[in-house]
Amino acid sequence: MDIFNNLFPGLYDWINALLHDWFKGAMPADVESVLVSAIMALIVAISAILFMVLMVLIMIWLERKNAARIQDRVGPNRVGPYGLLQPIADTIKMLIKEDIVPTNADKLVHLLAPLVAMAPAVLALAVVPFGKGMTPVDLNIGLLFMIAVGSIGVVGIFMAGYGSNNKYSLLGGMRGVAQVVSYEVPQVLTVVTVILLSGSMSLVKIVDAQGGWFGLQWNILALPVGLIAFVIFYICALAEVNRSPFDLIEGESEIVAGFFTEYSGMKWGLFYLAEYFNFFIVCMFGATLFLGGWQGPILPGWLWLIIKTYALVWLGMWIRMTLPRFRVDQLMKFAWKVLVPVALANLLLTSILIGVYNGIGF
Amino acid sequence: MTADQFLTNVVFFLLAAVALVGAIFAVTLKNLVRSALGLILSFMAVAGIYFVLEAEFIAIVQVLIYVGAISILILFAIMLTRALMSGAESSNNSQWIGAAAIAALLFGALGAIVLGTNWHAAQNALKGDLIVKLGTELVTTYVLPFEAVSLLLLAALIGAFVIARE
Amino acid sequence: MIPLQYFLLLGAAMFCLGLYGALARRNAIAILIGIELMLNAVNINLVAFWRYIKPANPAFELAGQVFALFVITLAAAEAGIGLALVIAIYRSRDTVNVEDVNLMKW
Amino acid sequence: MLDRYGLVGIFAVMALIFPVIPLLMAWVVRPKKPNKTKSTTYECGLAFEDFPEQAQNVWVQFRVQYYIFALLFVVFDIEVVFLYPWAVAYDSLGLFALVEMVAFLGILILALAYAWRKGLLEWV
Repeated sequence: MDIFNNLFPGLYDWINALLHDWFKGAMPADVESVLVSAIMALIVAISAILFMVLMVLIMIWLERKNAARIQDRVGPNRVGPYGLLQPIADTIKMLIKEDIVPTNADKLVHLLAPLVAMAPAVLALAVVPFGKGMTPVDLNIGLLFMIAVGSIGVVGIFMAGYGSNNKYSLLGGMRGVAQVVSYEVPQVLTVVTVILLSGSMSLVKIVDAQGGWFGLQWNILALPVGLIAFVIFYICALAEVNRSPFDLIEGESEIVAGFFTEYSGMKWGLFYLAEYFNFFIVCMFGATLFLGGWQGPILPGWLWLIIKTYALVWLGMWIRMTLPRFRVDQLMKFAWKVLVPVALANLLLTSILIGVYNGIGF
Repeated sequence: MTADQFLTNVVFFLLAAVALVGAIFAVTLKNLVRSALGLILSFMAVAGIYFVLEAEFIAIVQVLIYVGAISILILFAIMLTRALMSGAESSNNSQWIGAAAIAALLFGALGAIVLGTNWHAAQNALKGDLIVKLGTELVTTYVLPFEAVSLLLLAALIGAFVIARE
Repeated sequence: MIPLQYFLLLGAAMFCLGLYGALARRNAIAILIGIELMLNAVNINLVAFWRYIKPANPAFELAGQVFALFVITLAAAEAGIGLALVIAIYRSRDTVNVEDVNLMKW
Repeated sequence: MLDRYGLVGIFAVMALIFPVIPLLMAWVVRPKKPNKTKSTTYECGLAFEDFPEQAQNVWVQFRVQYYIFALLFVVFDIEVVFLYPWAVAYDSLGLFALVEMVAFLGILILALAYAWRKGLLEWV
C-alpha cells in the first residue's frame, strides 16, 4: 500500500530531480533553483485544478443521477454508458451558447463577476492536505486562509447582482450577500472548536492530530462538542455555497434566477462551475477538519479523502432533494437566533472541557 | 542580487502598482460602486504586500476583515443610499484642487523624510510559532487593549444600531 | 531584501491618495473610502516596522502586528459608525452630499 | 519569501487565469447575433422600454436591515480574528486565558442580546 500512498509525492520528487538534471549547468545555480521550483509549483497548481475539474464533472453526473433516483426517474442515460458523458455534453452546450449582455448593464463589472466568483475556489486549493505529504503549501494559518479566501466570493455575488442592472439580479445579489455573511459567522465560530481540539491552525497538523486509533480519532468523535461543531459547520457550508434548502438567492419561482438572471453562455457556466467547485471544496474541508482528512486504515490517504468528501457531497444532495426552500426571514432567524448562540455555547463548553482535561489551573 | 531576491522585488513592485492603481480608482471614479471595487482591489494587493513582509496572519486578516467584511459594509451603504446616481454633476467638491495640492505636498514631505532618515533597518529573523506567541501576548502583555477592543466593538455596534434604525 | 524605504514610500503614497479622497470628494461614502485607505497605509507602515526594526525590549517583539490588528478593528468600528451616520443623514435629508449637510455649520 | 509563499502566489495567478480559459474558448466558438430585443433587461417577458419611467429605474430602495446584518457580521468576524490566535495558544495558557476570553466574548454576547431584545434580528 505504500506504493499507492507515496504515488504522487514520488512522482513529484522524480519530476523535480529530472528538471534539476535538465537545467544543471545551463544557468547559474540560483536561477536554476528558482526556475525549477516555479515549474514545480505550476505543475502542482495545474494538477490540483485538473483534479478538481474531474471531481466536479463526476459530481454533476452523480447529482443528476441521484436526483433521478430519489424522484423515481432514470436520469441522464443517452450520452455514454449510464449517461456518464453527460457533463461533457453540458459543457459543450454551454460553450456554443451565445453570450448576451443587456445594453444597460455595467459591462465591465458584469464580465468580471464570474471571474471573482471562480478565483477564490481555485485559490483555496493551495492549502488542502490531499494526502500524506501532498499539501501544496503547509501554511501556519491554513485554516484561516481557507476561511478568508472563501469570504472573497461574496464580492462576486454582489458584482453580478449590481452589474446586471436588473431588479431581480440586484435583489438576488443583495439577499445572497446577506445570507452568505450571516452564515459565515457561525461557521467561523464553530471552527474555533476544531482549533481548540487540535491545538493548531495548520491543516496538516489538524489532520495529523486525528491519526490515532488506526486513523479513526476524528474530531467529530470528540463527543459531544465535535458532533455539534460538525453539524453547525455542515449547515453553514450548505448555506455558504447556496445549496438547497438555502438556495433562495436563485429561487426561480420568486426572483426569476437571482443574480444569474442576466447571465448566459459560459459566464453562466462559470457561476455554475464555481458553485460546484465551492461545494466540493467545502466538503473537502469538512472532511479534513472533522472526519480525519486523509487518515484511514488500509486504503491510501488521498483515496480516503475523496471517499469522505463524496460522502459529505452525497449527504448534501440528499438534503437538496428532500427539503423545501427556506423563507428569507426563517433563514436569517435560524442563523442568528439558533446557530450563533449554539456555536458560542459549544465554544465555551469546549474550552472548559479542554481546561478540565489538561488540568490547567483548575 | 540573486534570482530569488530579484523575483521578490518584481513581486513587490507589481503588488505596489496594483495597490496604488486600486487606490487611485477608489478616490477618483465617479461611480461609487466601481470606486468601492477599486478599494477592494487595493486591499487585496496590500494583503499580498503583507505576504511579502512574511506577516501571514495580518495578510489573512486583511483579506478576511477588509475584503470580506468592511467592503461589504461599504457596498451595502452605497446600495442603501442610492448615492451613485448623481448624474452629471462632478464627484469632487469645490476644494479639490487645494486637496490635491495638500496631498502632493504631504507626499513630498513624507518622501523626503523617509529617504533622508537612516533607519538602521534589517529584516528580523523570524523564530518560533508566531501565532502561538501572538495568542499568548494578546492575553498577557496586551490584555487591556484586547478587552478594550471588545468594548469598542460593543459601543460601535449599539451606536450604529441606534443611529441607523428606522 | 527589499529596503524598508520602499514600503514606507508605498504607505506614504497610499496615505496621500486617501487624504486627497477624503478632502476632495463630495459624497460622504467616498470620504469614508478615503479614510479607509489612509488607515490601510498606516497598517503597511506598522507591519513594515515590525519586520525591519528590532524593539529594544524583546517583550514588544510583536507590537507591530498587534497594533496592526487593533488598527484594523478600529477601521471596522469607524466604518460601521460612519456609514450608519451616512444612512441616517440620507434618510432624514435625502442626500449624502457633504456640501448639502450644513445644519451644524456656523 | 518566495520559498515560503511562492506557491501561494502561483495559485493566485492560476486562480486568475483558469476562469479566463473557458471564456476565451467560448468567445472563439460561440455565435454572436445580438438584436435589440435580445439585449434588453429581463422583465418577465415584457418589453422594458414600454415601462413607465419609474419602473425603468432598477434601483430598488433596500431596507436598513441589510446594513444591520452586515454590521453584526463585521463585529463577529473581528471577534473571531482575536479568538483564533487565542485558541491556538490555549493549551499553553492558564485559567486566566479562559477568564479573559469569557469576558471578551461576554461583552459581545451583550451586543447580540441587545440586538435580539430590540428586535433587530427579525427580518420582516
